[in-house]
Amino acid sequence: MILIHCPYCDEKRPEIEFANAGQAHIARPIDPSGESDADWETYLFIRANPRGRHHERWRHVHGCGRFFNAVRDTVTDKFETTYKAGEPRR
Amino acid sequence: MSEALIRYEPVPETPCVAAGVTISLAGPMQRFALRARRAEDLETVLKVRLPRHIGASEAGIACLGPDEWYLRAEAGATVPTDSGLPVAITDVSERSICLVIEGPRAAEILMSGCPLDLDNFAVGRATRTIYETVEVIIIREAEDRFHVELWRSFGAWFWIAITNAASH
Amino acid sequence: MSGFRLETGGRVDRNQPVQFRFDGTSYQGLEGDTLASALLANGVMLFGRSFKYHRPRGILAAGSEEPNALVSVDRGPGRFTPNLRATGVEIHAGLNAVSQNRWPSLKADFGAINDRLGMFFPAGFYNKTFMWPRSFWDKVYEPAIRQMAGLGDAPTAEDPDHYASTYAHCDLLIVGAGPAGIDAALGSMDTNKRIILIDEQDELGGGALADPALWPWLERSHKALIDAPNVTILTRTTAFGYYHDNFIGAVQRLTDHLPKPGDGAREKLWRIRAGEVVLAQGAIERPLVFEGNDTPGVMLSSAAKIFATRYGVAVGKAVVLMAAHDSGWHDVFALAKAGVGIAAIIDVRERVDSALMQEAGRLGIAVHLNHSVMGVSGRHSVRAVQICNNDDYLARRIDCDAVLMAGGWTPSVHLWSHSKGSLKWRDDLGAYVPDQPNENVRCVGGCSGDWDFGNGAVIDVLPTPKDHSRIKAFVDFQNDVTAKDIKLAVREGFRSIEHIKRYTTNGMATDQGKTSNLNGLQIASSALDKPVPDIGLTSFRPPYTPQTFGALAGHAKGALFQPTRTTNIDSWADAHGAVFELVAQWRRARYFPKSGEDMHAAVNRECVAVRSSVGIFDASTLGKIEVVGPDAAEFLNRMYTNPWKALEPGRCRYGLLLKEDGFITDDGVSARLAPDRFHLTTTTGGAARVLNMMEDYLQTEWPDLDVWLTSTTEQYAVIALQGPNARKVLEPLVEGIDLSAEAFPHMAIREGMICGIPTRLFRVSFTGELGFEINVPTAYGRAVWERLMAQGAQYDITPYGTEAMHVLRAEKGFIIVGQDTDGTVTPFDAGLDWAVGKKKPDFVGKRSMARPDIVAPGRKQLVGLLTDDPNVVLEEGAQIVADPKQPVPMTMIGHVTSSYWSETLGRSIAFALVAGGHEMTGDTLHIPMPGKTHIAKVSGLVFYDPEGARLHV
Amino acid sequence: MTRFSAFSLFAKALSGHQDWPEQWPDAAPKPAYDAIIVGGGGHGLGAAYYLAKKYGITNVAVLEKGWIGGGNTGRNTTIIRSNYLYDESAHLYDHAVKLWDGLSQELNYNIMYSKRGVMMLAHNVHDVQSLQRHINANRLNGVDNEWLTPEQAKAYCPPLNIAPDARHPVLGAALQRRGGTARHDSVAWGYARAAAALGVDIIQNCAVTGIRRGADGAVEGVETTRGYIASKRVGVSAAGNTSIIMQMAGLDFPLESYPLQALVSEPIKPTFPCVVMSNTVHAYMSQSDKGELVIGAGTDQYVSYSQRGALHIVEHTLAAICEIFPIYRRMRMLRTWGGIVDVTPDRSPILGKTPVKGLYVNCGWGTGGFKATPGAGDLLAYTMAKDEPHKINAPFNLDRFRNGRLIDEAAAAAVAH
Repeated sequence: MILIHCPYCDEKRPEIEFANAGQAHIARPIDPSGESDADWETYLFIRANPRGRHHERWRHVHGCGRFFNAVRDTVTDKFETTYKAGEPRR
Repeated sequence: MSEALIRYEPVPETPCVAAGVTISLAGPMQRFALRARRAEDLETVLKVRLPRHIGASEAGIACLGPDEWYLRAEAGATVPTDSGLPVAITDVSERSICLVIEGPRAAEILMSGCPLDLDNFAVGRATRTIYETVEVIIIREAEDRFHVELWRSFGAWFWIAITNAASH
Repeated sequence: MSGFRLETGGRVDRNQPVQFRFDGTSYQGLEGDTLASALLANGVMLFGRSFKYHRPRGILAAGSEEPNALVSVDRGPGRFTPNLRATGVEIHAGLNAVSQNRWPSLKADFGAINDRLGMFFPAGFYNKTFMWPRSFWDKVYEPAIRQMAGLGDAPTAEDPDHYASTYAHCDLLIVGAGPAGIDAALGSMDTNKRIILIDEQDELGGGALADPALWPWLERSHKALIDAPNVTILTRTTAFGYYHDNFIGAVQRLTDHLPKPGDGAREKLWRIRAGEVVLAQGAIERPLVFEGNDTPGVMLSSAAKIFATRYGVAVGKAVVLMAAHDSGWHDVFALAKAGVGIAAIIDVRERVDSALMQEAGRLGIAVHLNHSVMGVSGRHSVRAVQICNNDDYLARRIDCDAVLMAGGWTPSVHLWSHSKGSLKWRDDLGAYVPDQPNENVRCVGGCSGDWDFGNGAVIDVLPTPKDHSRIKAFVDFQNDVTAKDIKLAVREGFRSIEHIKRYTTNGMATDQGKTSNLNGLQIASSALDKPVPDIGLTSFRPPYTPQTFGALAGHAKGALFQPTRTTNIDSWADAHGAVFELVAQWRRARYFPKSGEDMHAAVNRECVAVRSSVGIFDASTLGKIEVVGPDAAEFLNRMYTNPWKALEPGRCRYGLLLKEDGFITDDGVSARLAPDRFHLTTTTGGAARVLNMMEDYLQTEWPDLDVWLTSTTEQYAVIALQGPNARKVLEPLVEGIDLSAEAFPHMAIREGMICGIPTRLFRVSFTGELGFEINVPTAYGRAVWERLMAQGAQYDITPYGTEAMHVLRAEKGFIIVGQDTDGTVTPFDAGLDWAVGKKKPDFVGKRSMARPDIVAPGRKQLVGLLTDDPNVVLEEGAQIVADPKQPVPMTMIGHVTSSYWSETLGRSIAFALVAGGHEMTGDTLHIPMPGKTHIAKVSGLVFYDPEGARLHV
Repeated sequence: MTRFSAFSLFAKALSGHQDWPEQWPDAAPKPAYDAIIVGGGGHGLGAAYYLAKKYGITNVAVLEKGWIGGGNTGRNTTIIRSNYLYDESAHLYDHAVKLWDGLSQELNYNIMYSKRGVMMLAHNVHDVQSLQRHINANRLNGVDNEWLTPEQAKAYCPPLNIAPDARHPVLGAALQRRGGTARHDSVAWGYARAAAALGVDIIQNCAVTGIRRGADGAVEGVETTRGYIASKRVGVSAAGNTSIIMQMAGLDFPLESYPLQALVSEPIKPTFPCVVMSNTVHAYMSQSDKGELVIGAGTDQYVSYSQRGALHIVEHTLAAICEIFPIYRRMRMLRTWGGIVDVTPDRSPILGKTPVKGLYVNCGWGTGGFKATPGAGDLLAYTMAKDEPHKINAPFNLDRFRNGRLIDEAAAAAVAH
């Protein structure tokens, strides 16, 4: 059970308080109707799935309730950093 | 007429007494979920001071998140719910029950299913967390007394789980 | 010396005899004995039979690495446990142990024929045969293989014991309470650190327990640690797994060693989060590989020392040591001093430390350097060994009744490896030792490769004049893997150590290769002519030793397995004979049978009651979300398919929610209480999912909106009052709300009082009748329900369950998300075009509905289905075809999603998803079922009161 | 190739098994091949075998970064079944089941396909509806799958707890009698040996580091840790690593890789006669020929290549097992391990061509890849040989994520109201 630093609570809390919410920094297009089928597919389904440095979202669902971003190494499972939603990509 | 209506609770009203710990159901109380971008707006509406740090609780108000507070007051207490300010005040008085876990083994018993380090959980701290798979709000009222708030429908399960842990 | 129990010595209590049974024979041991030491003391050498060849086996080790001596222990009904290591079973009065994998008896085992035929069962033999004739595999070969395999028997009755679990936190966790672990604990004892000290044995000490000289120190240390308030000592506890971020799983055995199980937990799972971890797990001695090394009486030298010094038991009266390492010599010296007869010391090395030679001489022990054991006489016990000179193979015989193996040492790096710490190979030790840590952890003592056992030679197989391809020299004792099996694997092209392991099963037995991995590596290394590090190391994975399912499941048993959520009204339904169904986490009343009624009869009665008078239904499980803030309407407008901004306070609206992929995920009727306050409802199963989805969009896509979401599912008990007489029942109990049709129309909400408590009263209907949904504070749900029952008695008010609710809504053509939709259905497929805001530029899922396949013709669409035979109620899930005559595989054009008998209509009705269904009204379709193909015609969805006259009264 | 048989085993025994040849030669890469398969698991080795056997392309290399069968082939719970709901899935998996039958004889390698029957439990009214929809669809698709009452289910699998007061009572079950298990390592080795005998090079410890494309964008070959290898046909069958390899060709894929744990008990005498799966309780179990109870656990919630699962997953899995089979509470967990599973948005595989000419892919099998091994191998081989998908795998293309024609078995199971 990994420990995750919640940037809002500013402490490390156990994984079972959190829900992973997939890849980070995939913004919903402002005007979806203007998107091509290909662009829409990319938004919906295409994922980086890197071996190594990965930007992902978590929600401290059984805590402060906030979604936030994290950079984690998918090979070691170690977090590099976590930061609040809306902050620039790290 | 309301006094004629019986309340039905999901857990026994007689406390569970085990070695070093007593588990009992707290009486009815008023509960409000408070949400706002700026704490000041809520303070203006409620005329009370709000704790600013997540996990802090003062005068019955716990800060659970950056824009979320949890107010508990004695039964019958009311607060203004409508205001011109961008705040959300929602009555959740009957959403939860509160179990009082008291005694020298209180923290130990809670840690049977709660993954937090409650030895290092200061008096006055409050947080939403989890007991095995059930979400709870834990408030440390005193060195040897915790309040555990959980949604009613989970009450029966939680009662068996926590009293089991207490009896071992 | 009486039997094999030494006159003096050991930590057993000689004043506490203990009676126990093994294979039906009664024996006497002493308090403090393990089953292994007690049986050895009684001269028992034969403990079990090996996995594949059914060879007689004795004791190899004295600890949890034991591969041979597996027994079953029977503590009565439901308390039968197979595959326990005799070296770990503490004896107690009444202990009843039996040997395994033998028939009819341990001494005369029929399966031993496998040993004679061993030459036909090399590694991987099963891949090479049992293929012809083909039909024999299922019927003959496989059942036979399975019957031969397996060790002990399976339990056959439910385990009456229960198990506990807990989380624990500490600053310092020490695994292993041998000298190194104890020193680590003593060293930090006076800090303010919270320390947990774990050891798998019944008392602290580890290796020190076999060294009487250390006992006084051990006693002092033990007392100091017990007195320290910041130290928690967990004995009989195995740290079995090392997980992310210093999270360690450990199981504590609480009752197995007691004469009676008692009613406390049998085992307790400790889930420990540690600041720092110190691993002090020690090292395990390696066997030597030679023909006959599995004969009962051949064991690790360190084990013999433990039996003598800790348990006061001699493993033999004339003992031979076969050494490749100094440690064996020291063990034998200790044995000699304890009064065990030593026949000889044989060492594969040409020379050893002169001090060892002198001590051997002083004790009058014959020594044969540069010699090896080439054979062992005796089948059920050792009678003699043949040894030979390593150079000229000159052989001689030495009579003896036990052979000790000192093959060097293997650090126990299991947990270190779980934690993903790296390992480095040390040629001098012939072993892997910890290198770089991956967590805040360090290794001390034996498991770090740091010990004072002296030196040794690293060898794969002892020299022998015999043909290696003909002898059975064992590497993995339990799985019967021999040196020649490993060489065969290499010969057949298996070069990776993982391949060799899987092909030969070396290291895959219940001891997880604790005594076999390194010897296997050495043999493979020679066969491949590659240094060990080049052929890799099989990865260690939890658990360190096998742990019970019960302990890992913890307290999650029976009612505690998963919460069953119940409403405030559930207790009333229970008291009134409701039959329940489980929906998501909830239990809901499905129907309320009167005496003699089956479900069909009860549901018919309940439906008729609602249509003709009034019914009452517990709708509390519906999800509820309070949406509050200036941007509430804007937010809902973006989430739901239909428009929300124009909805007036006091009015309700049906909301349809899609996932971004355009498919229906939830629906519900919601009300606007005030310009900035909505009361949403969701499906029972969707409540949590919908709230999370809405929070996601709100927090990450539209953080600018001033609106907040609060779950109010459990704030309100919800009672649906449905039927022409609903208003009459309600009226006398309500204050402050005008219930008249004019003042309180369909799809409206009012706030007021009922029975003196506040209520949010919805006028809505999922039945097509005049209906109300009464929201009251949860704790009063049952009380209000009972008032309504009393008030409705004059109208024969009828409680109905989910089944009748399903029928009533189907008669009206209302869908149920999750039953009539399945995650691949769009609003158009479901005939809900009317609920999609045509003018809205965007809402969640809108763009996906424009994708090529979603706008293509021929999609499955929801339609009504009326069977030609009105008495036929189709099976839900039945498949639909256009042409019933076609051969299998048939082309299926749809399936039945909902199907009921409608008492009101006097016929069956059904919904179905049918390809192009919306254009097929009136068409005839076929539903092929076993034995009969049903015929039905496509219809609209609304079967009853299509103009909705009954609603607006 | 020495033919395996009781006779050859007997003959070799007399010579102390000294002269068994290598089951497959440890080949070194040649400069060029007619076809390259990336990934030496069951699927990839199967594809190489069928390319050589059915489609006459024998100048084939299988490139494995580690040791063959070391990925998910050797890390799964070996369940075989084909009772899927949608026509596309049913046809895909039943194609595999038909090939499983008789595979031991075809490969002259006993892969121990055991038709023990796969039973799926229904615990609530919604499960019952869902399983009956499966049974009806399977029947019309010619796939065997039958309904059992709780008593019939208990008769078929005596350890099953059918007490009506259980937290998740058993309301019935769907049984596919042709379903069962096979010996996972043997499948990889059997295909390797048979493919090598037909001329296929099996190259281990050879990791692909790049994909070289020509001016026209078509594949020309692959860069590897053992040098460049040319081929105009490259099939990628590298579960857990597909995204990384596809990115070498400039393709982003609709995949995410999650850790999946499984575990076995200590071996015991025969006690569990079939395979039982429960989606509601999240547990599935069978007993291996060796006597171990083989148990599938869940996936962790985050993307990871660490093959290191979490303890709470195992806790929940064993709690579920003890709930359905209470007699096993005293059994002991012997070994746990982790695999990496590629998961697509609709949890169905991608098997066919890619936008890059000459590059073919077989991925996204999630937790269900083993059962499809022979079928996936055969269909990947067909697609590579003909440069077009077989009609069975045609629906499992990449385009479906663009046009919305998803094949979503999990969604079809839906959620209760």
